[in-house]
Amino acid sequence: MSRLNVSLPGLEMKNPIMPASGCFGFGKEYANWYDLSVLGAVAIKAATADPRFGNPTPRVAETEAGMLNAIGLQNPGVEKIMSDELPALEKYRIPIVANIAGTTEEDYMKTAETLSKHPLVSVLELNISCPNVKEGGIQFGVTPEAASALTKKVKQVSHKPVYVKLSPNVRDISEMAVAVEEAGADGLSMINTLLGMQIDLKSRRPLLANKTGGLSGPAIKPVAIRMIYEASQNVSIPIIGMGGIMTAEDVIEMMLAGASAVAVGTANFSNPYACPEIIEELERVLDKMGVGHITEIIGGSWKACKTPSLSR
Amino acid sequence: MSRLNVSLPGLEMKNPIMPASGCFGFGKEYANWYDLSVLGAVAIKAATADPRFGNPTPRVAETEAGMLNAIGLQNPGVEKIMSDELPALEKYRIPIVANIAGTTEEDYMKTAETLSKHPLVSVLELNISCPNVKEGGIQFGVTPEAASALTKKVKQVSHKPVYVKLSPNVRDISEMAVAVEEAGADGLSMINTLLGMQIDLKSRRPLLANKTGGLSGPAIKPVAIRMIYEASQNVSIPIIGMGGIMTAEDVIEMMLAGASAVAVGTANFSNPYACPEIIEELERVLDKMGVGHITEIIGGSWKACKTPSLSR
Amino acid sequence: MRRLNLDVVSQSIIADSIYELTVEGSGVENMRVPGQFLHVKTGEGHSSLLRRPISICDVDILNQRLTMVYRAQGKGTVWLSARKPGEKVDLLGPLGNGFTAAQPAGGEALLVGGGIGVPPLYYLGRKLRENGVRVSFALGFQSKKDSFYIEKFHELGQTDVATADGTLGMKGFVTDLISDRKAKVKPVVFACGPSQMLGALKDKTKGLKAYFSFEERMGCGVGACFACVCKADNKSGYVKICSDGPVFAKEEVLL
Amino acid sequence: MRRLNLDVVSQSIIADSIYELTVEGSGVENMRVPGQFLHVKTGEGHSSLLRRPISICDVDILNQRLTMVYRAQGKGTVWLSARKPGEKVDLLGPLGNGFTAAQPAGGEALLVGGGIGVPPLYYLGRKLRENGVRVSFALGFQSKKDSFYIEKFHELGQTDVATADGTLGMKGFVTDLISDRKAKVKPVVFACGPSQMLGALKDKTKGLKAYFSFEERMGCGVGACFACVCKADNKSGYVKICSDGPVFAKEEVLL
Ligand SMILES: Cc1cc2nc3c(=O)[nH]c(=O)nc-3n(C[C@H](O)[C@H](O)[C@H](O)COP(=O)(O)OP(=O)(O)OC[C@H]3O[C@@H](n4cnc5c(N)ncnc54)[C@H](O)[C@@H]3O)c2cc1C
Ligand SMILES: Cc1cc2nc3c(=O)[nH]c(=O)nc-3n(C[C@H](O)[C@H](O)[C@H](O)COP(=O)(O)OP(=O)(O)OC[C@H]3O[C@@H](n4cnc5c(N)ncnc54)[C@H](O)[C@@H]3O)c2cc1C
Ligand SMILES: Cc1cc2nc3c(=O)[nH]c(=O)nc-3n(C[C@H](O)[C@H](O)[C@H](O)COP(=O)(O)O)c2cc1C
Ligand SMILES: Cc1cc2nc3c(=O)[nH]c(=O)nc-3n(C[C@H](O)[C@H](O)[C@H](O)COP(=O)(O)O)c2cc1C
Ligand code: FES
Ligand code: FES
Repeated sequence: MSRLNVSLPGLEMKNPIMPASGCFGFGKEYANWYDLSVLGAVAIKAATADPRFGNPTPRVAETEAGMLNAIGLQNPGVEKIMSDELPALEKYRIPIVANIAGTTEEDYMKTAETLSKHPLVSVLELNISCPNVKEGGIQFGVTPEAASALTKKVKQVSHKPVYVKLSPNVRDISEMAVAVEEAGADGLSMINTLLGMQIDLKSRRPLLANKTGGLSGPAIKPVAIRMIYEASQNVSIPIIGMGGIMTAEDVIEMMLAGASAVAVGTANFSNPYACPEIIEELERVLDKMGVGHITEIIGGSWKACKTPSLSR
Repeated sequence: MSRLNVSLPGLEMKNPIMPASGCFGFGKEYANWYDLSVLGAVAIKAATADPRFGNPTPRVAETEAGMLNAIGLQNPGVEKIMSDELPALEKYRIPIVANIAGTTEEDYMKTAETLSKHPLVSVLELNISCPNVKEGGIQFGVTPEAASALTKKVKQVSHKPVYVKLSPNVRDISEMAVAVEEAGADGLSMINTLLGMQIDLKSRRPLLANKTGGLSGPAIKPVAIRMIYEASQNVSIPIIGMGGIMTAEDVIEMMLAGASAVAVGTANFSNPYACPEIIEELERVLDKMGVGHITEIIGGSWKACKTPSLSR
Repeated sequence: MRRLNLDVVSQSIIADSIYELTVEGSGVENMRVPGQFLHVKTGEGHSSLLRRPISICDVDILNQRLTMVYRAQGKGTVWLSARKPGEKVDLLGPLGNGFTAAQPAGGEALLVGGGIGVPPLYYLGRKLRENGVRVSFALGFQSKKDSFYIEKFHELGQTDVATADGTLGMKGFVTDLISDRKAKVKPVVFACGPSQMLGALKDKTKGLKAYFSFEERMGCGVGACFACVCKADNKSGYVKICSDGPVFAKEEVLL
Repeated sequence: MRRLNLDVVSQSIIADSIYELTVEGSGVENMRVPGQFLHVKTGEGHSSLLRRPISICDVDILNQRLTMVYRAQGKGTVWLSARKPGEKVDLLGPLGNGFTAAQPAGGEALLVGGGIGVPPLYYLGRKLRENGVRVSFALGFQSKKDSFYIEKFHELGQTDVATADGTLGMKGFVTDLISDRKAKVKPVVFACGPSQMLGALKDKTKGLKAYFSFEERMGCGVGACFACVCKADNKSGYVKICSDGPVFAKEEVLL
């Protein structure tokens, strides 16, 4: 397995694959399907300071090669997560990426401080794409100023490295990436979902109760690849890439674009064994490509070639 | 056919379907496949002041339920378009939407003035997603200020109604829509393509010679629906909707979101008969929904119901 | 709870847009609880990312055969209805918690189904009868052309039918069928159907033990994504239909 | 130029990842020009939006049968390779301009193909022979396991083969095969293959009439989208491979 390990701030991963936040709960359900210790890491569902019930249903819809979700950050709150959920993950001995969300800076800071103290939490992942109630419904994730300010605040209180999860619903992703890097982020996660909608022809209304939802799945992969390609050339902190990964080839493509590790979200729903199957396949694809160690391909689409590439 | 006609500034269409700009050339190729007079209108390929050769190849790539293109606005220039291309469309007696592009405000103005004088041109469609060389590579389409300024300039010189084609690569689509409405636009076209990329695993480089390309097709439909839903509630000018339309149901969904007519792009490649087949199907779908006239459904997802909707 | 790749044995249309699909293969022998469901992959490649929840309609444990009855309505179920012998169906199952609780041993059960909620009641009815329970059925459909399995239910017990347009059985709703019977025998009620039906039934079954199977749009189907959450009268304030249910005591889920 | 929905007659694997697919039905009778191509829909639904350009390899006009030979490499061609008799293939065709110009009546033709560029030369060779032209072939493959149709070409005329690894015929490139022959008989050259091969061949065929079939990624396949444009030595400065070609006089397209 030594050709698959990657090393990011706070994350020593034996392979670059983790389930994406919100698509894997706190791990226990998929632990019924396979041994989670095969994973490179696990990103758990967003934690908020207080418990949240989330949005009314329907919360999901299917689109061509994608899906919309508007779960609304349902979670039992940071305290319950630490007492009831995290301990069950200890036995797998894999790094834990704790995703946090909130509606005010204070929210985020409280959750970040508390959660980052937990010994099982390896790093924080700041989900900055939620509506910011205080600033009148604007999201932290769509202006560099708000994202930078929030990152600074969270860095002040966090005891662990902080990854900032970028929203793709912006004009200039590099600007966002640079802003949070300068604010002290240890890494980036990208991309979160694209804002989308589906209208039900029968009711003639938006299908999701929340009206809009986040688009994920293979449909958005070209957008993710483009954004990771752009951002990775403008920052020197590592990127956890995500958006539409279904296969080992998708992992390679995203790492060539500039990701140092990847997260697999929607694919888990289509195939509960998605993560372990991708991990297994990775070796085969690297062999076919003649790559010695997976880290050699990170940013390979824009870096000068380290290993000779195959001719077309 | 009287239940399908829609009426927009400068566009009296017997049905709401037009092929989208850039996906139908200047019409003559698809005229070998069917009689173009069945179309509601036709949007022709972007015209620029001078001839343009466009980007190196490969110019297209396939993605899940979508495609990337980086044609680079290849066209013979506005003069040749008027002399060699437009006359051949006269016999179909359908409105012509003349798409224009450029890299400076002067470019746009020159093309707009010339083309809008041509008797066969019904309206102009301002493609504002091209790089603005003067302002240092920023696109007119991604800041409200630049879009508004350009719209004003073009309105001053145009002899025909002006539709502004919005880019989805923005943070706030309503802000863009409102800006161009205030600048005098007679209508909106939306959405243009999402910026995306594909990396070829063999060469380990971006597959498109231009590196990035525009993502179109069903993959982006949820984004288009969401943006049209938002924009249409914030402006009072009509919207020509586009982005992933493949079927008559997609047309209905987009009109429910707020479009007054629609354009069909990528679908033409998958099926050269896409437009006439969708037009034929529309009647059947309206029957199933119990809709008398298609205009009744425009914005139906957010307006108070005019016709009773079926129960789920 | 496994991923199974089953062989299509037969596919037939048994009512207007209603298909009966039988598949077989290893793993089916674990499908012993009526009311559990399957999460079925539809379409090729990545076109349909979300699986479709379909109830277990009947199981032949000995021959490892599983039957689903479903309506071909949208993209996924229409695809499923085109599967033919020689092809495979990829499904997760058995998922969720079925009609396990409070089987009225030796007693009386009333099974109430509406439309495409009817299928799981067949397996449940068979199982209850095997356990010596007297079962009767109240089934509701839109119209005669939508009805199915009536004869098969008759073989298990008294079966009353209501249709919205009166083309079969009584004209009206399924809830209209149960008024007097419940007074007499105090059956345990098991129901599956649209939420309006369940809402009406909740009132109609006051004083009776009743277990309802609920529907909600699903993402993962295994309890991880929180797509299928409904408010509930319990400690956490909610249940996940996919993993806590789909069957609950009627009082637990707040409709 | 129509959209055809043809029945699969047979599908077989004839070399490493190389399939021969025969389809039949109305519309095939129009496919009379070698070098024209088909634009083939692959995948179900909207998963694959772009059709795949595949050359006409052979046509049986009388029986309305059409044969394609292609390599299953990516998503679309792998899907195509799984089509079986009883299924349909949706294609547009015939598209483009084939090897029409300058058939050397009564003369001599040299057909040069590389890899998956070989198939259209079979139909061309057959047609030329029918017209009384003497044909010979120079075919290049990576390796013996990638080679196909050698026997069938032999039946039409002298056939020399080169493989990159020397496992069949001469070790080397297809261009190495033609040096001396061209000196003797001054054939008209028809070629199809990767662009490196065509580039080399351009030099090797100095002084000879030569027509090359070019490849480019396509969108529409019918001349409307400008995806397949190449620089050319003509008035407009470019050609569209799909509708102006894919076959051009070797001087016209600037490689
Ligand atoms: C526990 C459970 C058991 C079920 N058992 C049966 C059964 O035995 N027979 C049967 O015909 N139907 C059953 N259904 C309903 C069935 O899941 C839907 O009819 C089906 O998912 C619709 O898919 P589609 O491809 O036709 O529609 P599409 O419109 O293509 O579906 C799009 C998405 O919406 C979801 N969806 C659409 N309608 C429903 C619905 N009513 N409930 C849940 N999700 C929906 C789909 O699963 C998919 O994710 C059951 C539902 C649940 C929750
Ligand atoms: C005029 C013409 C005739 C051809 N004739 C044949 C033939 O007879 N037999 C044969 O095996 N191949 C032929 N090819 C090449 C064939 O089109 C590609 O191999 C095929 O499109 C690859 O599709 P895929 O699904 O395997 O790959 P994918 O990677 O899934 O394809 C993705 C996209 O890229 C395009 N693409 C990928 N490779 C090529 C290529 N080499 N040329 C053009 N487009 C490509 C596909 O069409 C599709 O749009 C021909 C190409 C052209 C232009
Ligand atoms: C059902 C669902 C719930 C999600 N919840 C969260 C979340 O709580 N926090 C977060 O940062 N991202 C969340 N995401 C976004 C994913 O982590 C991921 O960024 C996105 O889905 C793109 O990856 P994918 O295409 O592989 O799914 C969620 C996505 C889905 C589909
Ligand atoms: C090959 C191609 C070329 C295009 N060229 C243009 C263009 O010249 N001008 C323009 O405004 N939009 C252009 N577009 C965008 C389309 O008009 C349309 O907005 C977009 O493709 C979304 O619609 P679709 O998903 O139906 O294709 C082009 C799209 C494609 C696929
Ligand atoms: S469907 Fe994911 S939790 Fe129920
Ligand atoms: S592929 Fe569209 S012009 Fe050639």
